[in-house]
Amino acid sequence: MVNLFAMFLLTLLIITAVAIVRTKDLFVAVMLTGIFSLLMSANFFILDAADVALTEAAIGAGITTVLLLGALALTAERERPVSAPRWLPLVVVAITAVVMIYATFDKPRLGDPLAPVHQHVAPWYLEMTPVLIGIPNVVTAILGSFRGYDTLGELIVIFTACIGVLFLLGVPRGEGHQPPGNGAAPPDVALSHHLIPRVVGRLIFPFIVLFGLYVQFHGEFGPGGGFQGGAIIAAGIVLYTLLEGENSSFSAVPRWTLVAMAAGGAILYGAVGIAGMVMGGNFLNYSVLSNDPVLGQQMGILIIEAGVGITVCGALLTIFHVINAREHC
Amino acid sequence: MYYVVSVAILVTMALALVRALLGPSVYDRVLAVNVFGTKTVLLLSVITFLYGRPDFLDLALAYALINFIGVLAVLKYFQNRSIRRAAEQKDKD
Amino acid sequence: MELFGLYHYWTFAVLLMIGFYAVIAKSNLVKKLIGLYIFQSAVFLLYITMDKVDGGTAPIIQDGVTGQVFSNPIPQVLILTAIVVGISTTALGLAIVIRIKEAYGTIEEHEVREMDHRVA
Amino acid sequence: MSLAGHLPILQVVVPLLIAPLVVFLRPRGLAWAAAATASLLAFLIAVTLTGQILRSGPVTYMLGSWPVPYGIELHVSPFSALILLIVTGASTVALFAGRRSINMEVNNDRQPLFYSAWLLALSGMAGITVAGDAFNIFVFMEIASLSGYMLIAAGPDRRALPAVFKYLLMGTIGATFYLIGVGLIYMMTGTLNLADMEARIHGVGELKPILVAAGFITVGLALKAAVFPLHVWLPNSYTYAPHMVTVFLAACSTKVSIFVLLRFDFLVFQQNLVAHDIQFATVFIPLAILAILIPSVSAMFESNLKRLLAYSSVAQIGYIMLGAALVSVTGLTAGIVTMFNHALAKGALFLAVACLGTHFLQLRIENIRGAARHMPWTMAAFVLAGLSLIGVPGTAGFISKWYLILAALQEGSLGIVLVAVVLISSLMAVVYIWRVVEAAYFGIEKEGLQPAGEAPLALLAVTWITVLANLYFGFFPSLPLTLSTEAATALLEHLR
Amino acid sequence: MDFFDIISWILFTTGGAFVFIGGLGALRLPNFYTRLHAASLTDSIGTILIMTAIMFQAGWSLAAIKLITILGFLMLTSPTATYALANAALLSGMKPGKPEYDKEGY
Repeated sequence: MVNLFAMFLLTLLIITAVAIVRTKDLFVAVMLTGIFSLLMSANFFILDAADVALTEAAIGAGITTVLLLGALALTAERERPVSAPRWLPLVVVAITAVVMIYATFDKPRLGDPLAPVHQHVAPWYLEMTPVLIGIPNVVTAILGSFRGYDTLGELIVIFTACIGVLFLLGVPRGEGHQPPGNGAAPPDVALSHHLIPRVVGRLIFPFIVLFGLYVQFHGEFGPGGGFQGGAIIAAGIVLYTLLEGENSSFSAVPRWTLVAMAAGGAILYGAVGIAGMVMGGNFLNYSVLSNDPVLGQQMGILIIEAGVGITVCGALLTIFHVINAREHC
Repeated sequence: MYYVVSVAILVTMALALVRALLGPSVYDRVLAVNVFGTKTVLLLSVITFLYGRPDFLDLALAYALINFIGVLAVLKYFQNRSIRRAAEQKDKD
Repeated sequence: MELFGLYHYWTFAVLLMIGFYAVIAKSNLVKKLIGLYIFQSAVFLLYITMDKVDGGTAPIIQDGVTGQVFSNPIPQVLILTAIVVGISTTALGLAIVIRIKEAYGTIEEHEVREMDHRVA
Repeated sequence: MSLAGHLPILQVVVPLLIAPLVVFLRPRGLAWAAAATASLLAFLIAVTLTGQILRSGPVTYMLGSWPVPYGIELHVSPFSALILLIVTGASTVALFAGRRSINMEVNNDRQPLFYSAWLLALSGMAGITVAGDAFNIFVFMEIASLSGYMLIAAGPDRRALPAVFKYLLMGTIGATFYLIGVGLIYMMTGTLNLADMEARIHGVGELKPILVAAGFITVGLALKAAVFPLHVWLPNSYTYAPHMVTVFLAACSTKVSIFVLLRFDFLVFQQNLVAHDIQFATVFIPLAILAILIPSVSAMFESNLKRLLAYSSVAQIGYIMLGAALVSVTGLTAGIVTMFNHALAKGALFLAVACLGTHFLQLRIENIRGAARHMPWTMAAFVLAGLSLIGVPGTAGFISKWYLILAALQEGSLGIVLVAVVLISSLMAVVYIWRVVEAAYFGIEKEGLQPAGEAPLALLAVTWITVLANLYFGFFPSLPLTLSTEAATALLEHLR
Repeated sequence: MDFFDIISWILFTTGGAFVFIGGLGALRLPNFYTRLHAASLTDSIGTILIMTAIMFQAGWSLAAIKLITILGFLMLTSPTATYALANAALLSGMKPGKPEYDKEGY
């Protein structure tokens, strides 16, 4: 029965995707992207990927929508029609489609416990995580320790995006740009005169941050961890900024603090890795951090998850603020 | 019984999607997205129990939160847009 | 069950194509980025689809419950990473689009190209 | 474990962790100094690592001390050592040469971010090169690409922006294709470790997904490497990037992708897919021939100096693919040694162009007429590096062409055609280099465009060091040749 | 089937019905404000009913507390979102009950 649900959701997913591509109104496309992301994460959840579903919801449906809206405000809202027929893309797409469908023929059946994916490495992780690391969430164990190097890399990826956006948009506008309305850019009017959203927003803001911290530090036991926690806290601060305006948000958390967070989290992660090296193990070996290797692993994972959370939060907020501030400069 | 309510929610999601596709005004679409979001929260809550893993209710909470922030972001966008348009209008006059 | 499994893979293939088409055929730069987002999401679906085991549950071990079958955690770890990579690419792409709009006054690829030809 | 044992990871982590710190170094000299030091450190590590490998064979490193295939493994082979030398060398050379040039093109307050991105690009490429895990390659590929986009977007001309956007789209499609391929292989084998993957594909009965995976990975990486029909992002990106970024990226970014491509195709697919070597050859030999000839023609008619050299880079990638497509030890050696020598030649050429760029805003052939009179050292360097690109005996470029011709001649009648292609394209290279030289030495200066004098001393000195390296490796090619031959033998080991 | 199950059944069924009716209203009613009205009211009551039903199933546990939190959260945010939306539409000049405003571009 759940399978039928999943098929239904997948069908909705395809319809949404087609609609996104067909619509000429970019605002509509952004709204549909939000729906697309929610559908995608519901599907992930049905397929047993709780951590991924949480991340997709927080990052895909939340942050991406906010960023896209920020970009739309700075660019254009409608797509202009192109007259020339585009047969080449269709041919390329068709060839790729045929290749993909060809590949599906020999794929193992979905959910087959004997499929090679479930044979080689995966059982080892499921079996050894309680022994070697001693935390219930196997995803966090792999993410933090067994494949911790990937996670470090990915932290650096989002840090790169953060400094990239800062680099591109942190400068005064070039020549040839005419701000609307006689050079007077629209002032940053927050939603401050909307009384009801503001009261409600203020009421729930602390709970969002609290919930973010819970997700951050509960990651060893349930779905959650640094990415999700960081993204949720970032979303909470985005809410605050939307309600109270850029300035009061900056007086609470200045921009340089955000960049420092983005860099500091990555450095914290690397420092844990180097500590492992100094104390006689390899890079990112947490077992040597404490006399009891299992405790060392748990400590290591806790610290690096904190690093991940700090960087993700700082980087996402920097990106948001830079795009948002561009509108009002 | 979880199935009955899940089906109702799924059908509603489909209806909301149709509304999002039809529009016609942008507010209709935002409304549809909002309805879609709350229905996802409900669906997720139901499925956690269907799967017997109520510890995943955290996800539903996160969705509810994200949904709210999304709607406020859209609202802010509308507001700035109307300011922008007013300014453009003034330019033309 | 067989159909169900294939349906997931076909959805992946169809989404991939839709995204790919948007990236290469659309002229609007923001639309291209949204297409890229769909394109990447399709790949996430491929990975997550392969983690499912019959009768399995999410790979979070519950206290006191024995004999549970768990789905494969590795694709989930990989996709967690890939999602963050995806948002990073989107963010950087949006920043570039905003700069293009400021420098050229348009975000349509063919118009940008025409303006460049006129200069060169 | 002693420090020497940690070298593979230090190679990546040193620039990776210095990069976030550089963001906070406000006075601009400091950011540059930190970046240059980190880059130099990385180069020294690469040199030490190469020595270690030449003495005692490939080095591996387990991250987190987890056993393979459960943890992530780093694997440094002679092939990776060669690529590491190119990457870290190019970065160091460009940084030491380019302070003045970068000051001219990137404004002060953005420089810390710029140098941070530079180090990230460096560590991303180093990370790809030492990785022994398919997914890890993807992650570091994204680090290298994202920081690369940012570096190119730093170009002062607004046309850099559409160029980099195109690069971003094609690069992401390439990376995503790679990810699909890795996913399919993972689906059939259950592992991500490259060595383990190689062993386990043997046991896979149904090969359709593997075949499709091979296709996706090859196309994806070819996109990133700008192999001929997929090169459209490259010319404009290189043209409008800041000069020093062009030096850095032109020398190594595409080569890293080719490195991954060759590793996948030869180690993972070649011995497991039936007749894959023939498929590989039939696809790539014609492509390589087109890739050598068509961009060379484009270069002959191009008047923008940097785009001219960028087209020539695409043609050189054709040489590398041609060598690899012959699927023989000599062919692969030729391909791999071409990577090294082309990096030297093209690095020197772009450095010389950067010297010109300190005085000319528009680097077009008609603008630099008579430049040799005012900048004799720069133009002399350009000529020597150009000779290396053409492949004149006594320069590094000759070694690669010579090996390519040797490899082609082993192929019998087909070889004659290939030799002809190589010779024709070398003649084309003579033509496009000559156009520049002619304008610079014999052209009549345009009014108001005379340069004030030579380029900054640091830039000129480093340019000449690179040019002399071209000559040195032309006369004493043993280091790159040894590494290349070992790499080629290792890649083909399983096919015997 | 015990007592709680019966209550859950009843709540689930009515909740599901409300949710469905709300969806139908959001699709079929003639203009934006009526659609908003239909969707938001049924949204609230449907959420209350379904969440309570699940709570009866969960019993007194951590899950129940989480459910109460979610319910409280939705009760706060969902009407707020509705209000904000209606407000934005009104400010943009879309007058209730006039279908000619019901077109694209608003």
